[in-house]
Amino acid sequence: MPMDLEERDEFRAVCRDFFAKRAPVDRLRRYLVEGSDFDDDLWSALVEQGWALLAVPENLDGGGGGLADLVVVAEEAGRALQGAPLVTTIAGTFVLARYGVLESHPEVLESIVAGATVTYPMGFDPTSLGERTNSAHLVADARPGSYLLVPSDSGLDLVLVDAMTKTSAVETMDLVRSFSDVGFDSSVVVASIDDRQAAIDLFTTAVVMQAAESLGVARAAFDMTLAYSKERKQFDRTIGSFQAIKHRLADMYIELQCATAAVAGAAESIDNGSEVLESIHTAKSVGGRAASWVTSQAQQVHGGIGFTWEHVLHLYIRRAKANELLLGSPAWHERALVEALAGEPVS
Amino acid sequence: MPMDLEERDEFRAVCRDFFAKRAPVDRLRRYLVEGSDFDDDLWSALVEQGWALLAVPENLDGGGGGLADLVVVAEEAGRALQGAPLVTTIAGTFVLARYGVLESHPEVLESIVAGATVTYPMGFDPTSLGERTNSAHLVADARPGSYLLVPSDSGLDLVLVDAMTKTSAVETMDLVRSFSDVGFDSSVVVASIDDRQAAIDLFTTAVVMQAAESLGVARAAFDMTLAYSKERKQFDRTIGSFQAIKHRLADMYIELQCATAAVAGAAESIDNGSEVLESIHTAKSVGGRAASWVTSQAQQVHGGIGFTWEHVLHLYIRRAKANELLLGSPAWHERALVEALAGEPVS
Amino acid sequence: MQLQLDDSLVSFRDGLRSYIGHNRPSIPRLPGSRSPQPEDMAEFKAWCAGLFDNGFVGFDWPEEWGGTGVPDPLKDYVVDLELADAGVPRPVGAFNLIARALLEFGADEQKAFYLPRIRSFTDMWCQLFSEPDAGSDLAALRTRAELVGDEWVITGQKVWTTHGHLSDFGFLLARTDQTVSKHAGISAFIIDMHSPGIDVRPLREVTGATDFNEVFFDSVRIPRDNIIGSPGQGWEITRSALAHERALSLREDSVVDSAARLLELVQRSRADGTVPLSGDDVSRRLGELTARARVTDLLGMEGVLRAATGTSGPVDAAIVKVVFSETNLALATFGVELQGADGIIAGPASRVDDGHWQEAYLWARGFTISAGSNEIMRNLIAENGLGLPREPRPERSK
Amino acid sequence: MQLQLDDSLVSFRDGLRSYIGHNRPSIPRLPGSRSPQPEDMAEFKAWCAGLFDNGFVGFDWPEEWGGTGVPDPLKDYVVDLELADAGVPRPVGAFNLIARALLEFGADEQKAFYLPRIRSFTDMWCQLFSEPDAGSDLAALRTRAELVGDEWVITGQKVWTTHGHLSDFGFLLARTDQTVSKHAGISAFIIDMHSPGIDVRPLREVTGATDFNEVFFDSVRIPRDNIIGSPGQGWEITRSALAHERALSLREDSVVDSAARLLELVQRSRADGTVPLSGDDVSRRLGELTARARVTDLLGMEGVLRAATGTSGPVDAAIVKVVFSETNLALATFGVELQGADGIIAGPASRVDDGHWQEAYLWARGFTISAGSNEIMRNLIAENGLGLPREPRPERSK
Repeated sequence: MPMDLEERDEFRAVCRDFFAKRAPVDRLRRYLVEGSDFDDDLWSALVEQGWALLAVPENLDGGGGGLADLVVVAEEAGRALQGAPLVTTIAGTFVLARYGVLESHPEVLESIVAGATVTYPMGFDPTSLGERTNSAHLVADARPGSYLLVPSDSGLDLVLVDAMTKTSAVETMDLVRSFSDVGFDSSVVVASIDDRQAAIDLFTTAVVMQAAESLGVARAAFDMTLAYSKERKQFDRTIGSFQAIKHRLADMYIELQCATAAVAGAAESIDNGSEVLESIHTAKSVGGRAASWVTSQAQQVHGGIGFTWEHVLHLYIRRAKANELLLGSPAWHERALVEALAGEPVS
Repeated sequence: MPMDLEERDEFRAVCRDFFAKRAPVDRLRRYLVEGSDFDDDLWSALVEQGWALLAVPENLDGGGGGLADLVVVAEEAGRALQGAPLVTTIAGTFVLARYGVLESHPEVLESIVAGATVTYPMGFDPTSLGERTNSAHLVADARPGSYLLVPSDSGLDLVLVDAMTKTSAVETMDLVRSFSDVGFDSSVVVASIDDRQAAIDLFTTAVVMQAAESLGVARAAFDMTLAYSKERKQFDRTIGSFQAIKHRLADMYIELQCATAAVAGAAESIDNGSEVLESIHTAKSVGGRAASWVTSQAQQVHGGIGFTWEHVLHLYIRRAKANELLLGSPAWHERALVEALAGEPVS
Repeated sequence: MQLQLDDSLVSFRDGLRSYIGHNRPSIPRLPGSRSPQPEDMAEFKAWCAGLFDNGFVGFDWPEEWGGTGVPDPLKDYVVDLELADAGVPRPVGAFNLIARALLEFGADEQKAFYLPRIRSFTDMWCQLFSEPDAGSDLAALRTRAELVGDEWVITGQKVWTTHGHLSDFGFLLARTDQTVSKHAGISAFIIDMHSPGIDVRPLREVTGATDFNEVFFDSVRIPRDNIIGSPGQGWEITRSALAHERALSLREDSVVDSAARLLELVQRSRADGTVPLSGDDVSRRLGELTARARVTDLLGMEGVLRAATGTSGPVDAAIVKVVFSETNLALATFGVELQGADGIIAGPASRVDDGHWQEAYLWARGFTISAGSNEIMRNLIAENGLGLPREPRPERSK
Repeated sequence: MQLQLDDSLVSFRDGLRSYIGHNRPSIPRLPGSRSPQPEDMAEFKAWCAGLFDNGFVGFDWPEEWGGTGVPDPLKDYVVDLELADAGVPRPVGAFNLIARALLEFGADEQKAFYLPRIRSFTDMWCQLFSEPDAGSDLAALRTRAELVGDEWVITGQKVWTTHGHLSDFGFLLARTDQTVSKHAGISAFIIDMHSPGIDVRPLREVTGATDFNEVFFDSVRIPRDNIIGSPGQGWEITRSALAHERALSLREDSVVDSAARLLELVQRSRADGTVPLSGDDVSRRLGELTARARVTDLLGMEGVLRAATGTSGPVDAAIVKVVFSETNLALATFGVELQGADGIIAGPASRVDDGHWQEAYLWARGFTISAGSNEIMRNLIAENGLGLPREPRPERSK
């Protein structure tokens, strides 16, 4: 069901509206105080209304979305900095669908329809893949009942996180997403895709969805900053009337537009199967740097108020930086882009 | 005769005054039209008044300047973008003096006193030194009668450029300094210092003098730009009243102050013999980048007028970039700085 | 990174390809601001006229004047792309701008005389806007036009006039009223560039080449009817014509091509050791710049798509301009830097690309300054795009 | 990178070293904005008093008040350096600022009461300047002081008050006249922080730690004589006191130390493979940052030398502030980035430096914002240093 431009704009509006109602910033504040964990109520709503099933093929009663559509959801999820593992579940399901696992393993599909989440380790890149392993580092939002995709040089293993797995929490900069290291034995492996390309596909899909999420994070920080700069007065002028601030905001906006184009281009590349590596490396280089820079500048423009714990801005800064470092840093992707274009390592 | 702060300020004023009178910008324009070459009249005046002999020890009737004083001359020479090979002659003489060559070879000293220039190749760095060689690449202002210092792993050879040497001109970005490749045989080698440290000393001295020259180049471009921004009106305001331009100029000034501190620090380090490598790498990293950036920004602020051949600004841009690339790029010096601090290669 | 073309565009493109195949001129394609050689002008004009005749250019004009009346930014984009890929000249000069001005504001007699000449590319046109004291602030222009009897008498100076030395007609902005605020007193004219009193002098740029001109007007007389629209309407006419001007720059100095050229250079140097690379961070920096270049192209394509669907944002063009010009500068700078000390060697003696990167470095500042400096672009983005308060404008200060 | 010290300074330094050796307190040295633990306050105050007593601090005060009357920035610098190198606490709080204000503007009774208490470090002082609506624009402060009978009644709120929860006295700016332009209506006061109606609340920052306070004043009454100078003189007093404040920040968060720590981290990772470095451009980037850090120190030392010779420029301090804070941010950012994906791991679980770099990254923005945002600094440099036209100021707009 690839959408045309107009449909996609409508879809975006629906997404934004959903998160604005179900995952408002105040909810975020509450999670800050109570500690970071999974937003169960929100996840239930997302499952109920079909958001979690957007990447499930249409013939399996899912949304059948291409990545060009799915990145819209990821971006809006980032904008809301919502606390449910929607982005990983969509990306993971997308890859499972591509390799027919949802059809060959109906019990997996059934669980996902019933609300099981999908996740994967976020510290890997294609050069760090090794032999098939029984552990995963820096897994986002792993919880009993989650499906965990474990990439290796041999392909992908699908693991059910349950009482048989050993999950140890890892404290990170990102206060509104939980991370853990997971250990397991073969008894919990529910499916295996013996194809290295599946691991690469998980990586490219996850990178694009992450870049889209970061774009949303940066857009939210930008919107806050633009509004603040029109409101806040210093020296009897709104600070947005100072040319230094105007040009800063212009630069932030330019970076957002660049990231937008890069994310859309990468999603289309995956959908079309053309120049996939070149496009996702571009998306992470431009988008990863943009999100960190924009959120950091947002803090500078906010001044003291943006330096307080109570202001939500730092949650966006933290997410942008964490995403920048996970799934290959921009520097890693930049070298990989040159290698992909050259067809060989270049130094 | 190390000067104190006040003496050095006076010395700087004398230098600036000399170049303002003897090497004004109009002279530069003339050289542009007539083609780039050595400014003979100016050189005669520099020799006559003792500027060329500032690094000759006092006991040999020279100025006996330490580098902390000599960089002042280099900076002011850069500010005037004057056409005589003063910077190389001073740096070369400084190294010859350090190794006693002026005392052991009175005929060399005599020639220098009479107006012979000293020069060296500008494409080398300590990692590119090889076996003793009979050629030199990218030599600045080589001409019959010049002394050429040729560095190698074995030390320094002092070569007299004359009819026996083969000099071929190299066209470069730098329109007011001539470059050539020089080939020679052993008959023109007038002295040899068999000590690798002498080649290193030539490098460190040349880097600091170059950084000082670039600083002067950048200061001149900055001064032009500051004056222009106070004069030029657009939208019924002087462009210097726009905050974007004000902050740009502030940033340019900050970079100049950083480069100033770095150059002074490096010159003192050589004079004191402490942290020499660390200091010269710092000077080239900060100073090399600063000069290119400041001159390039100067052009942006000047707009169209600074993009014309007739405006002298591009001569400053060209010199800053050429200096940046010669004698080790900033990137090379940055890696070398880390290596010097670590005592081993670091990757 | 290619636009997906539908069937009708594919057929349009194939038609153009075939046309180029059968009619390829012998003259070279030149970068955006370079002028054809005088001896090539006849063939150049004939080639451009053929593109009009065969519906590849000017198809958007009203049917009455030889077009289809249907603008199509995707077709424009395809034309730009194909001409560039085939390495054949594209039509240059101010013909597009003046046609827009005449179609919207011209008198019937003006349309009847000039529009057919534009389609047959009988004349070369130049644009006479910028002045030494009116760069970013175009409305500060001082060239005067005074009505004396039945003629306008023009006195003043223009600068940065592309193709001025080859032009038959100019699209001139001049001040007809000194008493009103800056924008209000400006009028638009057509001026015969062969009129007595016009002195066109080549202007030398930082690279040493001459691509532009200064144009001096010493009491140049032109007929009263050569004004476009009414006196004082010049600003409105110009803004409208510029708004219709297609962003042609995209394929002219492709930053993706530059990045690819740099990669080739780096690979070659690995093979034959000719380039003293500046070190092991080359790959990362090249990757960052390549990503930036690819995004520049993506933004440009998105601009084309938005124009095609009528959803262009008010500052899309400004954003592309800033990103393109700054990426281009960064690429050229890196192209020089990665040659190490030999990066100072210029011209044919240069060991790499015949000194291309040294010249590109000096040239690149032109793009961040001209066609609205990037400072002006950032103001536009902040004010028109983001709704931030305006800088003081001349209207207010007079 | 060390200042060359003359004989008298060497002997001063040796005296201090010996003093520290014999009197080292058991409490820890803390970073600039961190407060001592309440249980450490007695020892902290005694240690600070000893530094006064022995002529290491406050030697520049007039002889009448216990000093030598001779300021010496080089001695100040030596003290900063030695206390830092020895890892012993330096005196913190607003004691220095209030002393300057009293020496220049205080009434005789105020001097007689407070100055000896400052030298004996009887009290901890805080500075009550910033407010939620008066950040960069301090003159916009709203806290009011009204004279009611023989008392000033203070109402309002301050923010970012360092050591507020430990302080005995505060140096307060409040508005005493609403009818005049912003700067003119401000007065300076000494306020007893134990007065009824003062509510000091810890403020949590982005890192999750609490280092500052909000201070609320609900009709707090202080004696009429607690005003410093005359009503409306507060701005002048503050500017003068701040101008005398020594730039203590230099050794507190040394960027050269940060760069060295990063180099160590990189070397360690090569040896044991614990740090997944982000790639082969690490060495170049680290070199660039190290060079920047070394220059920051050189600028700071130059500042000390210029202060010592009375040749300080009007914007020297602003330049050091910008260069320090931006180098510090760049180093902290790089410290996180070179850990790759594991750079997100925070706290003691972090494989590198116990999460130091993650916290440093979040904390670093504080320096580019506080003590005059870097935007304000750049305005200062452009206006006071380069003579460019001023931004519209509140004086003009009222």
